[in-house]
Amino acid sequence: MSAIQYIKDIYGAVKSLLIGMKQTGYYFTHHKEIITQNYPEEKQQLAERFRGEVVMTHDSNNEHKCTGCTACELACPNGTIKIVTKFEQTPEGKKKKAIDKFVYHLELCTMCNLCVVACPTDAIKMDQAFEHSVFDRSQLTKVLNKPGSKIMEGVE
Amino acid sequence: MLEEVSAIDQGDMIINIGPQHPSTHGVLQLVVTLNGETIKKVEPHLGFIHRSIEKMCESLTYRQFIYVTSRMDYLSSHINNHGCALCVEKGMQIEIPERAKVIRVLMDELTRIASHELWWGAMAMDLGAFTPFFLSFRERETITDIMEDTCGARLTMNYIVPGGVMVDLHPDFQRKVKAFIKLFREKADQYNELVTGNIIFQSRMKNVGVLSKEDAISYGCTGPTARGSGVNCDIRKLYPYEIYDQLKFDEVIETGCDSFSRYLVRVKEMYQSISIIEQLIDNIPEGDFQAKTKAVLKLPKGEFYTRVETARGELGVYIVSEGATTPYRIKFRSPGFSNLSALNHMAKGGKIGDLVAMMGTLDLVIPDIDR
Amino acid sequence: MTNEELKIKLTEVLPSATFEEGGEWVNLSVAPAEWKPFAHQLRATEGLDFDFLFCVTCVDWKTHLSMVYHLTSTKHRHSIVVKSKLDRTKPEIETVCDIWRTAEFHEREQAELFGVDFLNHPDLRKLILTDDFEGFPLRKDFEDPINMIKL
Amino acid sequence: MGSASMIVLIISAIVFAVGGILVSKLLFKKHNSVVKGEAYECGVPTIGKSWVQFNVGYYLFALIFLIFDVELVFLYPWAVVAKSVGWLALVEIIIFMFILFVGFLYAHKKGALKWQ
Amino acid sequence: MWSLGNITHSIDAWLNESFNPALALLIEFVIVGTMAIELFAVLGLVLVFMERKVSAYMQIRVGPNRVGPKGMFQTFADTIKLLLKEGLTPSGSDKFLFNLAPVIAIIAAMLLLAPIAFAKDFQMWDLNIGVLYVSAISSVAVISILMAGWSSNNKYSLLGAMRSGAQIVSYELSAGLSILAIVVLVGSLKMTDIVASQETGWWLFKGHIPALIAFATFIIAATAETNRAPFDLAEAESELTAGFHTEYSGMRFALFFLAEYVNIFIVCAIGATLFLGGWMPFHIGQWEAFNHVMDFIPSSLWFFGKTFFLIFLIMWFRWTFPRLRIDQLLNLEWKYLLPISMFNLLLATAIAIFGWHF
Repeated sequence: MSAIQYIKDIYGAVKSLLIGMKQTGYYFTHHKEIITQNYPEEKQQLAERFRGEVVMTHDSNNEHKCTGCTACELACPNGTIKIVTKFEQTPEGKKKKAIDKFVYHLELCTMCNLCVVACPTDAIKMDQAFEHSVFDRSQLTKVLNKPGSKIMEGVE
Repeated sequence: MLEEVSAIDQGDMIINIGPQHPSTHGVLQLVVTLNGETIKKVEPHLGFIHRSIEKMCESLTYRQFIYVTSRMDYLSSHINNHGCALCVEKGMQIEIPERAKVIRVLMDELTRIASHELWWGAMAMDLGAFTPFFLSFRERETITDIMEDTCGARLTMNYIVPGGVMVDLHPDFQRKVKAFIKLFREKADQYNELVTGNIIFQSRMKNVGVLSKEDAISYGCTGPTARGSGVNCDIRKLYPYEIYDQLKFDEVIETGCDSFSRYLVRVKEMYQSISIIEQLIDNIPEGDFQAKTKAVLKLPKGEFYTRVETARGELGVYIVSEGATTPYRIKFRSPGFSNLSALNHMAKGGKIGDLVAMMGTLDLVIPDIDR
Repeated sequence: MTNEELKIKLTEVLPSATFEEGGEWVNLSVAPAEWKPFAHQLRATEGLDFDFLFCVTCVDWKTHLSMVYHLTSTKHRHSIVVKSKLDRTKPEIETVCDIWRTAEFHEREQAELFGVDFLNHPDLRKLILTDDFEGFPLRKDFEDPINMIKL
Repeated sequence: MGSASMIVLIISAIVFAVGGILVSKLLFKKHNSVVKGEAYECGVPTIGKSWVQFNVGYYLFALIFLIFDVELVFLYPWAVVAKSVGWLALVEIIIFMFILFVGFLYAHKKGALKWQ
Repeated sequence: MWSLGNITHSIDAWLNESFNPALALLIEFVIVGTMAIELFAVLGLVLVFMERKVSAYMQIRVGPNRVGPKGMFQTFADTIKLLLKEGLTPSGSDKFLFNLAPVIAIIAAMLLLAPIAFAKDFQMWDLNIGVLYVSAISSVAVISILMAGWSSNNKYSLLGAMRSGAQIVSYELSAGLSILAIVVLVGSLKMTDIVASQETGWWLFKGHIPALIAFATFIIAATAETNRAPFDLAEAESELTAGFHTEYSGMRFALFFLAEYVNIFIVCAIGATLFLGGWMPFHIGQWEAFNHVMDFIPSSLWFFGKTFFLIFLIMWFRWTFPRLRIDQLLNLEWKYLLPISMFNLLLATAIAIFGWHF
């Protein structure tokens, strides 16, 4: 190793290190580059398509669109959805199948959206809620149809 | 076990790197035989998170099994899904619309950049520099935001369905991607100053983990790992799928065969991906985003193999179908598994610090290896 | 090289090979006993040069097991699929990990998931499963004692 | 305050360190278990002994250090008087350093400073 | 003018008036001891907080901001957490050495406080071989690391300790040589003399090139001797999980942690004393007015300001650079730093003898 090469090596090394320090020094002095969000105070606006959990839409008359066809149950890869059906008396006296309980296991759900795609009546959709942590796992098993809700008129 | 005892008698030290170790990025166990600081042997022990995805897929329908594959190589989950969907489409002979093809490729490349960004930060952290990790996450975050807008999820998007994509692009997509390209071009050069040019980084990576071209082929390495050894193995070039044959991009090949060339391949690949995105972003054709498919997919009897280029290398999807709604046997040829097998060969004679650098440049994602 | 030319060439190398129709690649079956010398020739023969073993799979056909090797040549860019039927009760086949080193890991994986015995494999310990694991999980008759899906 | 400060500092260091450990001992309740006592090795049992014969690489450096450190100790008194002695001190040290540097180059050529 | 020196003198005088000399001395000892412990505690709290904030701003984060205003009390909360943690002793370890190691680390750090001039006339022990004392005591620290690594019965710890041993003994040479360059210029090992010699200007400015080179080598060697990144091989967390203190938990870990930070403070304080004039205000030659304004700032502020500047520099290194490999680390010392600092010493001697400095 010649002496000139030796000095050149040192010069190059020091230069590359100083360039690196310039970068971190830039960020140290430019506080507006900070990207931290203080989570509970500053909540990020979630995307409208964000998939947080499955919900069933109810209108103001407490009516939903679910016919209990179990398309979503079949589409689900994890066995997240269990539909319990019952027979209801229609005004004409006919017996009609309707849902009793739409059981949704949030703890098994991977938010893959396949159930929403499979639903023929758009009864369920994905909601943006993401703060799902609870102390007891059983609270993650939800019944999506609200108590006393009925199927909407005209949905087959 | 006997072998290990005899090694100890020779004054060697056997040390476990993993399963709970900061540099294995997951639960990988490496049993390392050391002589002083010099590595004599590295023996990977896998399976800490083996979920037998192949067995699981045997009981899922062709629509359902795609989402499971997001959990394999979770950093390029979209590309995994892509490979699976391609295999199903090949079997069903579904022709997918142009728009869906372009969207898929765009998302593939965004995923690749996101994956490489994370690798870049993690790699720097393996070598002891913390700051690049946070910096790289900023760009990655921008990409995941774009993903979230369109796909509804940030990491395991499950955006691809057989026949196209699940939903159409978000109206903001083009604007945001363009903003990202601008940000990326600006910041990536800074990062090269901070990391690539740094003398310590270079000396840590140069002539470390040398894997010759022949060895790379013999060990079945693919992706940037093999391309760093001068093997041209980019599936996008060799066996183009979707619209890759119409795009202008270079297959990045470095012939240094060491960690630094693997590093350079990944860094340069990010620029190539950006150029692919630039070519496509203004030319997304109008039309359907999904082909009409039957409600229940049934692959004909036979065997189907497709491969895609994930961020880590070649992902092969091999479906054996018996004509039912579920695959009879499915095999994922994951890139990480083969790449890992070369680790012992590379690590011999290096130091512990080198091992960390090597694992960093192999870009191991443990669920991808374990499946 | 087109598939037809490849077939002719392969028949020269191994006359007893049987070809399967369909698929994008040449599909051929060999007997397990013939596999090892055939593999050597695949790797070494001029014009074939299969140097890249990219996938090693085993399929459980309930009556028998079948090993599937996907090979390609980085020089000529042609690929073949080699299959070999194994006896289900005593599946044995020679290892090829001295020809393609990637086979070492892939064979270990298939060995523990399907119970295939790769003869002369240098290190056929369990790679993924625990050392005391019983059974071969990817076989069709394997019943998992803990099944998460059937809650 | 003189050399007594050493004693004061040693005592206060011991008070600080031992006191800290004792205070923390009072504050937690000890739970004994075998697993807690195991050496940490990424969550798997240790293979072999940890107290092993170690590679000589580290010790070579310690030896060379010894030689140079003695030299360094010689330099301290010289450094104090160098200015008052004048140019003779410079000549002396050049000779001293030259001999040392030759030794250093010899060690370097022999590969003693190379991590094997 | 308000100064720490006057306060100590008046306390001393008052004590001697009120009590008999022996008791007064004892009370002084107690005061000094308590102050040393307090300095330790405060330094630990401040430096850890500073490190967190510096790293946060360099990494586009805000850092701790929950406990207290702007997260000021975060380290305080952490200390309480560490106090409440159970200190485990691995069953296979050498228990005596294992418990002794953190105490030694603290003693070594504490002893180094003695010759440091914190302000004008504010120094515990102005011994005439101050610099030599510092070099001597600072090598004790490596013993505690070796002890901790060896006694833990853990392979990571052992590797970390061995690395640290090789590293610290190597870097002590160039640290010593760079200090010697200043000693030659001053002609004394006494801290007060060194500070006094810089009244007309700091050695960094008036010592020409040799002082600059010596300063650079000193900073590098100081970073290495305190086991800081990029030389933190003894605790390289991506290789050895936590290196020599892998097995330490609770208060024993806290003591190591504290000793590390206090050591940083001390080497920076020594660096500030040698190269930046210690508590001496910034003076420029004949500018009387300017010098007078500078004199108005208390000497303790000057000292702490310079020290914290050097600490910031060392932190800046840590959050920018990756870690070196062990052989590269030793290469750097034996191939570059040692020959350079030897040559530099000759240069400094020539400058000192022929009086070429300002």
